[in-house]
Amino acid sequence: MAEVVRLEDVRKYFPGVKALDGVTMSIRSGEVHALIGENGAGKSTLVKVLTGVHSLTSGTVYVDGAPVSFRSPHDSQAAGIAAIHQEASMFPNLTIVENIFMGHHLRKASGLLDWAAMKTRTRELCGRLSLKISPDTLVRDLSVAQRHQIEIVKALSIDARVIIMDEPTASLSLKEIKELYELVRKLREAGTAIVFISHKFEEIFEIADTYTVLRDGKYVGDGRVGDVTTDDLVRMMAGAALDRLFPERTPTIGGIALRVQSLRQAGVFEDISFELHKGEVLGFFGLVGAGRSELMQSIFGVRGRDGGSVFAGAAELKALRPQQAMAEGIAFVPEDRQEQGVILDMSIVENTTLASLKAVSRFGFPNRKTELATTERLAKRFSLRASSLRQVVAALSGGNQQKVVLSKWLATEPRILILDEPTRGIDVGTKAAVHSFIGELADQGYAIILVSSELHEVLGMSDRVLVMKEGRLVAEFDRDNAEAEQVLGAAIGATTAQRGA
Amino acid sequence: MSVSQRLAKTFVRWEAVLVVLLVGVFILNTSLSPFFLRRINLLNATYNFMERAIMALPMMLIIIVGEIDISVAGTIALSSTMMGLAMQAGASIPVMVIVALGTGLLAGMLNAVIVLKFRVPSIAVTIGTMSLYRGIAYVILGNQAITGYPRELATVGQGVVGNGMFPIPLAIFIALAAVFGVVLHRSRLGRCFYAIGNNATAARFSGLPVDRYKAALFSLNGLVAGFAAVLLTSRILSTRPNIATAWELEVVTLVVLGGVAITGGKGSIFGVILSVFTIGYLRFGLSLINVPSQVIGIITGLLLVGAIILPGLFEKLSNRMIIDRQLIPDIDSETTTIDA
Amino acid sequence: MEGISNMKHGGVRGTFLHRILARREITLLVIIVLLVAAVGIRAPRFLQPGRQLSILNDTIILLMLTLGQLAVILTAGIDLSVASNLAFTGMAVAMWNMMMPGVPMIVLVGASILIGASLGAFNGVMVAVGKVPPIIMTLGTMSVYRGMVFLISGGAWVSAHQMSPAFRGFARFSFLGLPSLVWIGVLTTGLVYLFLNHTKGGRELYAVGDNETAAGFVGVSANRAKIKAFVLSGAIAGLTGLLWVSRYASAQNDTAIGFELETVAAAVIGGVSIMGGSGSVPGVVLGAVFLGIVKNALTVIGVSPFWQMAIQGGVILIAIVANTLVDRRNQAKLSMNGVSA
Amino acid sequence: RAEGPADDDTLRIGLLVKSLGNSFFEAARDGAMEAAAELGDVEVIYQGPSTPTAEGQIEIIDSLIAQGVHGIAISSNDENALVPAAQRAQRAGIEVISFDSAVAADGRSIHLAPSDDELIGRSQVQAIAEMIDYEGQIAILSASSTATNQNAWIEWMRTALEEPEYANMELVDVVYGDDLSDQSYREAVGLFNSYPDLRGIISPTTVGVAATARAIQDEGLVGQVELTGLGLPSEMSQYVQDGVSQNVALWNPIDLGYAAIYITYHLLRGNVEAEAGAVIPAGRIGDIRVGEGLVAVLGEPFVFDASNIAEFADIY
Ligand SMILES: Nc1ncnc2c1ncn2[C@@H]1O[C@H](COP(=O)(O)OP(=O)(O)OP(=O)(O)O)[C@@H](O)[C@H]1O
Ligand SMILES: Nc1ncnc2c1ncn2[C@@H]1O[C@H](COP(=O)(O)OP(=O)(O)OP(=O)(O)O)[C@@H](O)[C@H]1O
Ligand SMILES: [Mg+2]
Ligand SMILES: [Mg+2]
Repeated sequence: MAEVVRLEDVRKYFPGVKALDGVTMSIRSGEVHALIGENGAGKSTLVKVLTGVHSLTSGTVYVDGAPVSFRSPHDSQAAGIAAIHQEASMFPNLTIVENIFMGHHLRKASGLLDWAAMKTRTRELCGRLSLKISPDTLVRDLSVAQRHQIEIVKALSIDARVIIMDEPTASLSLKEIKELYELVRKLREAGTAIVFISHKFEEIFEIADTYTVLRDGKYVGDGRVGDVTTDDLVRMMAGAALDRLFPERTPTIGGIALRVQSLRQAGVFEDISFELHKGEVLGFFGLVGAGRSELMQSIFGVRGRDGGSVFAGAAELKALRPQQAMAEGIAFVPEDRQEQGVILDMSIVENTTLASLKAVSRFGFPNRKTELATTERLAKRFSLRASSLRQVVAALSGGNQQKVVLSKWLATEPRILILDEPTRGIDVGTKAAVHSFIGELADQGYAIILVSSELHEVLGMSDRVLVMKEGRLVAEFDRDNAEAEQVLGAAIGATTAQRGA
Repeated sequence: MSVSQRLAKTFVRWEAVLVVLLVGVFILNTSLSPFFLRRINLLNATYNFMERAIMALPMMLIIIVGEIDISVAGTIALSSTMMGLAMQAGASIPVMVIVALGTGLLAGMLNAVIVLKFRVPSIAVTIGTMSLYRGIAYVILGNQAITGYPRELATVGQGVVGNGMFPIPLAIFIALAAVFGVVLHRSRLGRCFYAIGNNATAARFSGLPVDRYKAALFSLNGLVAGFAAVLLTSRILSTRPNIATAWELEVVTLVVLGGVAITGGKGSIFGVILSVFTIGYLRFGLSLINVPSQVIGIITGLLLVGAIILPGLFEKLSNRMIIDRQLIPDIDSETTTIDA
Repeated sequence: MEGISNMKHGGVRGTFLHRILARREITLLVIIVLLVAAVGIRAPRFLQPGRQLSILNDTIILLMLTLGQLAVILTAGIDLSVASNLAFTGMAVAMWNMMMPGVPMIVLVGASILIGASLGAFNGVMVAVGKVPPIIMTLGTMSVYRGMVFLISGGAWVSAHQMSPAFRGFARFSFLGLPSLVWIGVLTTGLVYLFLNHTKGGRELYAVGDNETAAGFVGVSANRAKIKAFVLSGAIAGLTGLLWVSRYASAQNDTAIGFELETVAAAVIGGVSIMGGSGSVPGVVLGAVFLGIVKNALTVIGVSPFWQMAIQGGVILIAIVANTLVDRRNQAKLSMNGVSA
Repeated sequence: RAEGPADDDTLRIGLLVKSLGNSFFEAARDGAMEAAAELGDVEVIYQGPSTPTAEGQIEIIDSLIAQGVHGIAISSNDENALVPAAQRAQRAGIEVISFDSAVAADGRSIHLAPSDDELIGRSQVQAIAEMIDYEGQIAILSASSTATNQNAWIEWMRTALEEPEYANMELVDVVYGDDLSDQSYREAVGLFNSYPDLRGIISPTTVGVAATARAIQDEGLVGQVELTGLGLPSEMSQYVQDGVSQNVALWNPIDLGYAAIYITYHLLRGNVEAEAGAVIPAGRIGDIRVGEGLVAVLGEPFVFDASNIAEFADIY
């Protein structure tokens, strides 16, 4: 198959960080090329270099064998390269048409914009993905999955020969992931080159043809996916082998830690009742948009509710009082890391102690030594990768940011942990660490709710699984009889209608 | 972080720039006017900008949590009016002060309620209440002025500490600045303010009572505006509805020149203190050599803009130096601001 | 009558009626009609076409400035220097006319746009390249430009008898029954509408204000968009400077002082999001007209002058809150995550 | 009270006006400079805030104290608010007088009024009455509602209107244009709207009278609504010649500044005492008599009409 893009000894240095430090890679048409590496290995940076967002420090990019230099995203678009970035890269207040054509609007002979043509083209492209949304819909009214689909339409709209997807499935549900795979395969058949970035190995083995592994910004190896095993890849990524993904444990279930009774928020979730026991890991599975996050936010008290009650032990938790939930030992790791989890411009230390400031303070004044000690302890536990604990969190890679959020909540010494997608976007090594850590905590008698859209994770970690669909609890499985097909079946149900309207 | 980077960072610290500016202002003024560097003049000049300086303290906190209050000057006018009404009704000085503080507090609380309950951007709300508060003062006073304040009231705004020559307003400012500084930089509360200003959602998800803190800060801002009204009234011993006209933008200028990010989450008390004295003494010095007020306006305006551009240039230069040392041929300017 | 991107709720949800009611512009229109009716009952003369025209005449300058303000706010900025720019440009062209009465008006029009645009460009370049936050930059130039008026005029005014008849008559010669001021306002509104909704450059202002990172990903230069917005705002301010001094036949040092916050208020009332990325020309027109009517109505129905400021403040507050509540209803689904503290 | 200046000192006198950038005060400054040149041993420091506020004037008074001027002549934005600062100046041995717009008696020695308040009020009413044949509705368009001198004149106008000869005239409204063109213009149009039968407007403020003239012209009401007021000839010349206003009155700001310097000078040199009945020689103007309350009056307002206004338009 023909080589479309080739990178040779590409380097990208930021002040104090060598994000890319000699990467060589070959991207061929009609191939799905997996780009893998730990958090902070430089994958997203590579995407930005290829799309002209960042300029190169040194090295050469070849397109069709000729060296090119991308001064701006326009150049790379002109060369037929499109990307779906890891960060939110849409315009929420603009319509679908605009999101697709921003940067390369269609114009009439007069120079004015040709809205009719753009709408027609949008409908046509959406048709190719069998999407039925009005082109005039504002993106802020779309679901997460729909937004991803629009991003792909956007890539199609410039007739891209290379489409780069930076963790496209991180916030998609299984059904949508399947649809995405279909689409990727279709594109591959049409001769498009796909670069696929993911931390999920099942995914890589299912969809990718070739791979390149990065470590610390350096090229480590490449080859055909068929020739390697998970263990090989993990060894290349981390420089060492990984024991296992899910910890072995023998749960001892204790008394009731959390009781939710007929909790409801109109149009979001209805009639939710369940109990959580000490020492238990309770998995929550469902499709994206099933309302799990909203439910957890309501339990924790950062979202209102229209009825029902929540008890932690004997105490009833009131709506919109997270302080009360925290006083009862509840910790909540939210799903949206950048929006809800970290304070990007504050240091690792300040982020880590934010939820437990009282504990590290005397007379209302935080003690810097205590803070540093607490942070150091937690950073070690999660093997946080940072040049200094005084570094701002914004300078960390996504996965390392997630570790900071976990540290923050662990510092509150909780008894009940609500984890909403705790391993989203983090690499295998860290994922395993998080898993074993969840296991440890449960064994110590903590009560844990694990919300995850990754079926393997839910099944591998949970003592009991609750399935939500369209805002309601629809099924419950014990560890012993939780089979993948049944759990998934319950989540999808007979109808697969979208919540909303 | 390398040593050179650390050095560069310290060097371009905003406060460092302001210290340079302040020293520059002193040198310039001293060379231009023989009257500038007299202790009595330096002290007396402060009477004229202490109300605004004091207002800059709570405004700093409001801006750090990502909000703004444009209604302060209107609040001062209203508080002074109420204070005058109290005086006319025969109230004693302490009662007058309480009335002024209470009026300011209520005005601040109304701002808080509208901003937080209806979730309207505070700049929009306080543009409205700016007219509302001053408008109420006009409704009450019409074309009348309130005069005849007791002479003793003058002590607060015009007096000196003990028998010396240290102005009472200046002493109050220093004391308040110390309190605000400790709260902002050393206390748990201050840490929370920074967190809220940087990312209010994440702060709320971390269990911080974001709305309660913001409400408290708007109320505090009103309360301090009430206090500034007491100082101003005591200084001029009369009240008209148009007092403190256009002070809102002057107070905001003090805060942002002090290095407080208008987008919230960044800034220090030292910066604000330095900016208060830089602007105050710059204006005083220039008026000593009788530069027309409009030209003083031009100079302070340029100072504001220059003080922001220069450190940015320094930073870019020093980053370039660091990169050069690492033998990197090219650096992308857009991405170097990650820790700015 | 408006561009595709402003079809806020043209999406999947809601009945037709619901969609109509949910439009901010409609809410504002209803408020305006109610206001006019209420004032009309109190003072029937207010409803005569002639009076409406004079209100329009009085609102045009605010409207034009707010359109410039819209462009800047769309990019998540703010321009507090518009009034000072207006005063400076007005003084500059008035002095030119005073010294060389023979220079044709068309040259002065061009000059006013050019001078205003340069002052705007200075703001824009410093904001874009110098990375000065817009509110600080324009807070600075607000006093700088205002001070420059004093510098060039030496503190003196240019008054009617020093202006050529063409200059004095420029803002009010009548064409098809409407004064030129109104025509220029309508033309400007149309051009800004065309720019914002039907050109690439205009749409990029929305993109940059909505999500600057994403704009970078698709090759939209945030810097260029910001400079464009400030230049537009400056050019309009310059043109209104000429119109202002011609209309009042007097160029003074404190021309339009304090007007900058009024333009922000009109924009916010018109539904422009102060956070950038959202706002429409029709909204701004209604916002400015609303403020204009309030100001005029108060003088017409004989409200005591001492009540005017308070009432204005109260009405601005009510309009802003009402506007937000309507929008809230639309966003109710997105609930607390988005709108929270 | 500290010692006065020595005989051989050059006297430094601050001329503190309401705001810089106002043609009226620019003219007063010219007069002050003229007086200084005549006297020889006087240096005039012309200062004012950029916007007309009392706070800005206080700041300048403090700077004048710090630089040790000998005298200050003030046209005040707020008669009471300036008193504490003016007293500080007096305690520092500085001679403080006010001109044009007074500082309250506690804060100055002599006040030089441009004219007599009563005289101004009455002559304005008389002027408009003649224009409208003593019959019909009239209104007043003032500057800011807090301006002391404006309010005094308006009170006298009300008093005058009680007289039998004005029985057929009705004062329907007093509005305020804040000395801003657009605001004054809008208020004028508001008056036309509210009072369709309005016959005349008195606008005793330079900005207001010019803006009102413009509004009358724009609305096509020339001849229907008459206008008089206190206006600068340079500002009003066009409108008087166009017939929008038959006449406006004003004193001469140049003389005002000129006399203010003379008065301060003689007080400083000890040539006269600040007391009622004192007579102060003021160069080309002649003698100025200090009256009750230490108020000296410059003279009668001068009336500008089509026959003479062009001639003054180039002067102030
Ligand atoms: N703009 C920037 N300025 C400075 N450093 C940066 C910048 N962007 C990325 N980095 C650093 O470059 C390195 C690579 O980051 P990158 O985002 O490419 O990692 P990644 O492989 O995509 O990780 P993840 O799997 O967590 O998304 C990290 O150490 C990161 O902190
Ligand atoms: N129909 C829809 N219209 C608009 N937004 C939607 C819709 N469905 C879901 N969303 C948004 O998508 C996001 C994910 O939905 P939600 O949090 O309810 O699902 P979840 O079950 O928690 O899934 P996950 O945790 O996997 O994201 C939420 O921010 C929600 O507001
Ligand atoms: Mg990444
Ligand atoms: Mg979720």
